[in-house]
Amino acid sequence: MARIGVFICHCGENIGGTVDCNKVAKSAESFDGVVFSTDYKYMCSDPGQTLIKQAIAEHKLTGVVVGACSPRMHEPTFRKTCSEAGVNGYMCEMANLREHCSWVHEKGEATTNKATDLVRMLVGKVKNNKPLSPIKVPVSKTALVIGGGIAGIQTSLDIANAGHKVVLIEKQPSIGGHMSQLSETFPTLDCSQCILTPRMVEVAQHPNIELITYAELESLDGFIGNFKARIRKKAKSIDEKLCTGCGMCTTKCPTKKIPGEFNEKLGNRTAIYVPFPQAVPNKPVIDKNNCTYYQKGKCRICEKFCPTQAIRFDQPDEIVERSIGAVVVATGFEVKGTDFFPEYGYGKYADVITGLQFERLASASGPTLGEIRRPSDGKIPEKIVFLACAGSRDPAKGIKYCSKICCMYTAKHAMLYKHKVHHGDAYVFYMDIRAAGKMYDEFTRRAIEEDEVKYIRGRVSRIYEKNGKLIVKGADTLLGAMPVEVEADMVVLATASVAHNDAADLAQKLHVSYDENNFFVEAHPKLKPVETNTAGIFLAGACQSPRDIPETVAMASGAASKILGLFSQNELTREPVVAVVNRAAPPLFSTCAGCFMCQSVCPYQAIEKEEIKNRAGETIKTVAKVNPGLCQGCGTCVAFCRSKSIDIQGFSNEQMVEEVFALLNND
Amino acid sequence: MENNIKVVAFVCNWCTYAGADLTGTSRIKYSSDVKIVRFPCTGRIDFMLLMKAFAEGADGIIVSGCHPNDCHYTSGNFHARRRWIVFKSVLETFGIDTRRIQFSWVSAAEGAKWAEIVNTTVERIKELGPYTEYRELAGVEAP
Amino acid sequence: MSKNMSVAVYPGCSLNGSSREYMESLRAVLNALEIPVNEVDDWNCCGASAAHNIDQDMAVALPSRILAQTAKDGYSNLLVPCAACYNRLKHVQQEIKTSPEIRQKASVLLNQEINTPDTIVNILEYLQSTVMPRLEGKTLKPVSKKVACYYGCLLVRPKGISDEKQIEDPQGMDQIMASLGAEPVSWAFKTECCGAGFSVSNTTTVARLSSEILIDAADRGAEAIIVACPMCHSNLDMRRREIEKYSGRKFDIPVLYITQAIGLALGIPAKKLGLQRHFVPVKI
Amino acid sequence: MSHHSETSNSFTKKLAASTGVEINRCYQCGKCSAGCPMSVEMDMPPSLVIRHLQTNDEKLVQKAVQSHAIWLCLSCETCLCRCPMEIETAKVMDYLREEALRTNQVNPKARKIVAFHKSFLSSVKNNGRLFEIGLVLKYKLASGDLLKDMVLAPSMFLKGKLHLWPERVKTKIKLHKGSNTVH
Ligand SMILES: Cc1cc2nc3c(=O)[nH]c(=O)nc-3n(C[C@H](O)[C@H](O)[C@H](O)COP(=O)(O)OP(=O)(O)OC[C@H]3O[C@@H](n4cnc5c(N)ncnc54)[C@H](O)[C@@H]3O)c2cc1C
Ligand SMILES: Cc1cc2nc3c(=O)[nH]c(=O)nc-3n(C[C@H](O)[C@H](O)[C@H](O)COP(=O)(O)OP(=O)(O)OC[C@H]3O[C@@H](n4cnc5c(N)ncnc54)[C@H](O)[C@@H]3O)c2cc1C
Ligand code: SF4
Ligand code: SF4
Ligand code: SF4
Ligand code: SF4
Ligand code: SF4
Ligand code: SF4
Ligand code: SF4
Ligand code: SF4
Repeated sequence: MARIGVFICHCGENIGGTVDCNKVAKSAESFDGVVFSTDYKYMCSDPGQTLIKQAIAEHKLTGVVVGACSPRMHEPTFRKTCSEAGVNGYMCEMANLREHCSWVHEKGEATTNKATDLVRMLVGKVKNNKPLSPIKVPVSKTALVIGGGIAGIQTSLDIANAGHKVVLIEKQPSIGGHMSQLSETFPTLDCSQCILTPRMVEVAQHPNIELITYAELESLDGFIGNFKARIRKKAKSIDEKLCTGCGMCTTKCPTKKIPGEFNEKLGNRTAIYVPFPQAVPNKPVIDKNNCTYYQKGKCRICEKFCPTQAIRFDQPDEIVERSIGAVVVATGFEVKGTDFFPEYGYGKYADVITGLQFERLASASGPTLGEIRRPSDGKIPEKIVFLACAGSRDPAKGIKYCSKICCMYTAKHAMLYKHKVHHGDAYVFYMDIRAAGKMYDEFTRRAIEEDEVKYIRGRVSRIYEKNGKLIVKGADTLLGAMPVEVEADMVVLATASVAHNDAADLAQKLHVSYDENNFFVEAHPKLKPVETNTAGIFLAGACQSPRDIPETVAMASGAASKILGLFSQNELTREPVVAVVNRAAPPLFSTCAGCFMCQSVCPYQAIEKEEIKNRAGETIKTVAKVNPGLCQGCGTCVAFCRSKSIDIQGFSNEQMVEEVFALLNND
Repeated sequence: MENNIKVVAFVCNWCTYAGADLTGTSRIKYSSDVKIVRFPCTGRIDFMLLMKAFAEGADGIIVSGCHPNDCHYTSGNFHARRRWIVFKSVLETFGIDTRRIQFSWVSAAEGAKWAEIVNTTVERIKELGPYTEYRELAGVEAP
Repeated sequence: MSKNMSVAVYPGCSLNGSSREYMESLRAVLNALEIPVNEVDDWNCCGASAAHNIDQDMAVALPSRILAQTAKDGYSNLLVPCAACYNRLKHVQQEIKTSPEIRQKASVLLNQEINTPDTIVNILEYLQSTVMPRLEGKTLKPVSKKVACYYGCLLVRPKGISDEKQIEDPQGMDQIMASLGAEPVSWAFKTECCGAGFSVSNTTTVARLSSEILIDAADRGAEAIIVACPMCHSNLDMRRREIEKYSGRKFDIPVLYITQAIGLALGIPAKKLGLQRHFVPVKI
Repeated sequence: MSHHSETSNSFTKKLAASTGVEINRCYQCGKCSAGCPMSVEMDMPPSLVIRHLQTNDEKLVQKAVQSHAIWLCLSCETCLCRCPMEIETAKVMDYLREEALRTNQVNPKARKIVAFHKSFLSSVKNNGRLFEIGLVLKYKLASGDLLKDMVLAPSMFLKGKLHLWPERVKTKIKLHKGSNTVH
C-alpha cells in the first residue's frame, strides 16, 4: 500500500498570496494513500528539503507529491531530495500550483479548490508510479559545429584544444562569417581581420578539427551522445588535394563582373573565385550559376591554365556521414531591411548603402582600400548621414525587436568616417543610444564629444535625390520635433539583423525550436542560454539573437564547455522515461501481437523485432522490443498499440488514467 | 451547475505545458475551470482516454501540443493530428459532440495564446453546459 | 452588361464644377471606347475634408448616402475619379464594413438602411483594368513628351485601406503614360502633398507645397505634369501665379488629367477634353 | 500631480474608445513630424501633439486642443504611411478639431480655415452638393478675406468652371441627430 506525503509550498507570496496553502495541505490529508501532509514557506530551500527528508523517514513514505512551482523548474531538485532520503526519485511528482494556478487565477476559493484538485491528481498518479533507474548510453566524443563565423571558430578551437574531435561545416567557400567583412571593431577599434585571421588559420591546421566548407547539413538522426550527421559537400569543381591555391584560374577567368558577396556587391569577382584574400581554405570554387561553361557549355579557360590540373567540371555533390556526440549551431545572422523602406531609396540611389557596405568601404582590404568613397562617382562624401534603427523597432515595416549591435556600429562608422575625412560632417539620426556594455557608452560619447558627430534624436521620414545631393528629411524631437533637412552626399542605413531565411529548415532538421523571428530558442532565457530543448544540441552566437563579437565569443566558449562536460563522461545517464513492451511468463511471453504499428510511428527508430525462441531454437513468436538508448519517450507508440502491450515509464496508462480520474472524482 | 464545469487539458510537456508556464510567469489570467495533465507529447495521448474522461465527468477537453514541424519528437503531434481526424469522424458517427474537444497548437512562446484558448473553450463549454448527455449515453451516472 | 456587373461613376462636386474637364475627358474617352457611363443616381457631396475636419456626423453620413445610393441601384463597383472623394469613400466604406456601430450610426443619421458596393476603385485601377486593355490594337497618337506623373497624397492612401502596394513609389500612372508613348521621368515628389483642401483658405501653403513639386518636375525635364485628382490640378494649374510668385520662378509646364492624356492619344479633339478650361495653356 | 496620471477615464482611453487610435504605442520617434508637409508651419508638429496627449495631463491636452497645428493638418496621411507604430494621427487630429469646436477653443489663427470648412458644409447642407460661388461668397464674408481670389473667379467662370446656380440633390439630406447616443 502506497504511503504518500504531500508538501505544499507557499513560494513566499507567489503561491501563498493567492492560494490558501494550509487548507490545501489539510484537504490532502484525506486523499486515498496520503499519510502525511504539510505546508511550508519555501519548499526548495534547505530547510524545506530537510523537512521532506525528515517526513520520509518519520512516516516511512513511499511516494511524494510536492505542490509548488512548475516541474520544469524544480522536479530534479525534489527527485534528488527524495532519493537522498531513500525514496526512488521517480516516486516523486510535482503539482504545478504556481505557474498553472496562483499566477493565473485571482485569489479566492475557486483557486484554492483548483490547487487541491491539482494535488489530488498527482497523488492519483504517484500511487501508480514505479521506481525507475536512469539509463546509461555511450558517447561519441566528436562535436559537430554548424557555421564557421567567429562563434563556430571559437567553439571549435575550445573543444579541439581540450583534445576532442570537431567536424566544422560552413555553407560558404570560406569560414570567417561577418567578422571577416568588418573593418575595425568596437569598442576598441582593433582591426577585425588582424584578430580573426590567425584563428581561421588555426582552425584549418588543427589536428582535431575536420573543416568541411561549401557544405550543409543534410540530416541529423539519433540522440545526445549518438547522433548520425549526414553532410552534403557541394561540388567545388576543383580537386582540393591537387589545388595549390596558386590563383592562376581566378586571374584568367573571363567572367569577371559578378557582384561579389564578400564586398557586399561593391566590387566584382570572377566565376571561379576565392571570396577574399585571407580565405580559409584558400582554394577556389566555381560558381556554377555564373560560369560560362556550366551555363553555355563553352570556356574551360581555368582548366587550361591550372598548372596542377585540379579543375573538375564533372565533380558531383558528395554526402559524408559522421558519428557525432553533440552539436553546436553557430549559423549567425543576416542583415536585411533595405527593402522595408522605399522612402529611403535604397537600390534607387547608389549612395544610400547599408552598414555592412560601409564596413567594406572602411576596410583596408575593401574595394576602395579603406578610403570612404561613395559608390556613385567615387567622390569622398563631405556630408554623411547615418540612420539608426533602419528596419529594427518597426513593427509596421520591419521587425519589432532591437537589433542590438547597430547603435554601436553606427557610432563606430561615424567615428571611422571622421578619422578618415577630417573636414567632413557626420550626422546620426537615432531614437535611443543603446550602448550597455563595458566601455560602450564611453565609446558613443567619444563619437559625440571628441569626434563631433552630430547626433539628432528622431527618425528620418524620407530621402530623395536633388541636384546630386541626398535630401534627408528628419526631425529633431529634442527641439520640439522641429523638421531638419540635411543635404548629404551619402547615407548609411543601420539595417536590421535578422535570422537566416533557412533557419527554420535547419531547426526542423535538428528538432530544436525557433522563435517568431526564426532565431533559435535557448532552453532557458537566463539559466540555460546556450542549451536548446533538445539534449546534446547547443547554440552559439548571433543565430540565437543579434549579438556582438564579445557576447558571441562568450557564448561560443560556454557552448564548448557544456560539450566538454558531456565528453568528460564515457557514458551518459538519461531519464528512464522510455517505452517498454511487456513480457510475461511462457507460453504467452508478451501480449504483443507483433503488428508493429508502433515501429512504423516511432520517430526514433527505437523499436526492434525480437524473436522468441523455444529450447529447440525455433521461433515461436515475434514481438516488439524497445531500444532504450534510442527511445526518447514520446509515447506515440503507446497511443497506437491496440493490445496495450507497450507502455511508457513515468507516463504509463495506469498513471495517466488515475491522474485524470482523480481530477474528475472530486465531489 | 453551469459554473461548475470541468475542462481537462491534455498537453505536451515541451510546447504547451511550457507555454502555460509562460502564461503564469507573464501573470496572464484565465479561467480556473481548466486543469492541465502533462503528457510527454500529444502523440502519447490515447483518444480512448478522452472518452473515459467524458464518462467520468469531464464537460470539455483541450488537447494541445507543439506546432506542426516543431514537435520535440519530430512527428508525435503529426500522428496525433492524423489520429484525431480519423477519431473525430468515429466520434461523430456515435453522436458525440466534438465541439467539446478543442484541438490546438500552443508553443512554449505563446503564453497569451494559451490563456485565450482556455478562456474561449471554457466559454463555449459553459454555453453547452455539463455533458450529461454523454454520461447518460455511456450509461454513467451524472455526478 | 447586367447592372451589378457594371460600374457606377461618382463624379463628386469638383468634377461637376471647377474640374469639369476631368469628367468631360473621362466621358469622352469612355464614349470613344463604347463603355457606358452610369452616374450614381441623385448623388450628393462627400463632405470632402470639411466634414471630417469639423463634423464627424456629416463625415459619416454624406459618404454613406453615396454608397447607399450606389448599392440601391444594384451596382457592386463604384468608380470615384476624384482622389479626395475616393479617399473619403474608401474610409467610410471600410468603417461600415468592419464596424456595426458605424453602420448603425449612418443608418440612424440618414434614416435609411445603409448598404455599400463591394468595391470602390480609383481612376488608376479603373483605367488599368478596363480602359487600357481596350486600347490594345488601336492606333494611338503617341504622347511623345517627358511627363511627371503626380499621384498626390490621397490617391494611394490611406495605408491599409487603399489597394496600392507601392505607396511610396506608385507606378500605375507611369505605366499608363509609358504605354501612350510618353517618357515618365523619375522624380521625387510623386506622392508629396500639394496643399489639397487649402486651395481657398490657405493659399500661401498651397504655393509653398506646390512650388516644391513644380520645381522638382521642372528640374527633371518634365514637359507636362499628369494628375488624377482635381485638387492637385487646381493647385498646380489655377494657383500657378501664386506658385510663381512664391518661388520666383516661371513654369510653363501644363497640368493634364490622365484622362485628357488618354483622350489626346485617342485623337479626341482638345475641346471635347476640356483643355481650353486650363489656366496654364496646353500646347499640343 | 496630474502629469502622467493613468486613470480609467484618462484622455488616452477616451481617445482610443472614440477613434480606435492607441497613442501610447507612439514612442516619439518623430518620423511623422519629419515627413509632415505642414510641420514647418505648425506650432506643435504632429509627434508633439501626440506627446501632449500621452501625458493625460489636462492642461497639456488642452494645449493640443488649442493648437494651430490641428487645423493645419491636411489629412494627407503621410504620417501614418511612414509611422513605425501605425498611429493614425489624422484621425487624432479630426478628434481634436471636433473637441476644439465643441469646447470653443479653436485657435484664433485657424479662424479662416474653420470659416472655410463651415461655409463648405453649410453649402452642402443647403444643397446636398457644393455650390462653389455660394461657398466662396459665404467664406469671404465669414473670413473677412474679401478681395483675395476675386481675381480668379471671373476667369474661372469664363472657363466654364463655375455654376451660376446651385445644383440640388432631389432628396433633401437631413441628419437625424441624437444618433450619438446609439451605442
Ligand atoms: C555592419 C556591422 C558591423 C559590426 N561591427 C561590429 C563590431 O565592431 N564589433 C562587434 O563586436 N561586433 C560587430 N558586429 C557584429 C558581428 O558581426 C557579430 O557579432 C558576429 O559576426 C556574430 O558571429 P556569428 O559567428 O554568430 O555569426 P556570423 O558572423 O553570421 O557567422 C555565421 C557563419 O555560419 C555560416 N552559416 C550560416 N548558415 C549556415 C548553415 N545552414 N550551414 C553551415 N554554415 C552556415 C555563415 O556562412 C557564416 O560563415 C557588426 C555587425 C554588422 C552587421
Ligand atoms: C536592482 C537590481 C535588479 C536586477 N534585476 C534583474 C532582473 O530582473 N533580471 C536579470 O537578469 N538580472 C537582474 N539584475 C542583475 C543580476 O542581479 C546580476 O546579473 C547577477 O546577480 C550577477 O550575478 P553574479 O554572480 O555575477 O554577481 P553577484 O550576484 O553579485 O554575486 C557575487 C557573489 O560573490 C560574493 N563575493 C564578492 N566578493 C567576494 C570575495 N572577494 N570572495 C568571496 N566571495 C565574494 C558576493 O558576496 C556574492 O554572493 C538586477 C540587479 C539589480 C541590482
Ligand atoms: S519550490 Fe518552487 S514554488 Fe516553492 S519556493 Fe521553491 S521556487 Fe517557489
Ligand atoms: S589554378 Fe589550379 S591550382 Fe591554382 S588555384 Fe586554380 S585550381 Fe588551384
Ligand atoms: S569555365 Fe567557368 S570558371 Fe572556368 S574560366 Fe570559364 S567561366 Fe571561369
Ligand atoms: S541597437 Fe540601436 S540602432 Fe540598433 S535597433 Fe537597437 S536602438 Fe536601433
Ligand atoms: S503496437 Fe503493440 S502489439 Fe503491435 S507490435 Fe507494437 S507493442 Fe506489439
Ligand atoms: S516512446 Fe515509443 S515511439 Fe516514442 S521514441 Fe520511444 S519507442 Fe519510439
Ligand atoms: S511616427 Fe508614429 S511613433 Fe513616431 S512619433 Fe509619429 S506617431 Fe509616434
Ligand atoms: S495627415 Fe496631417 S499630421 Fe499627418 S502628415 Fe499629413 S498634414 Fe501632417
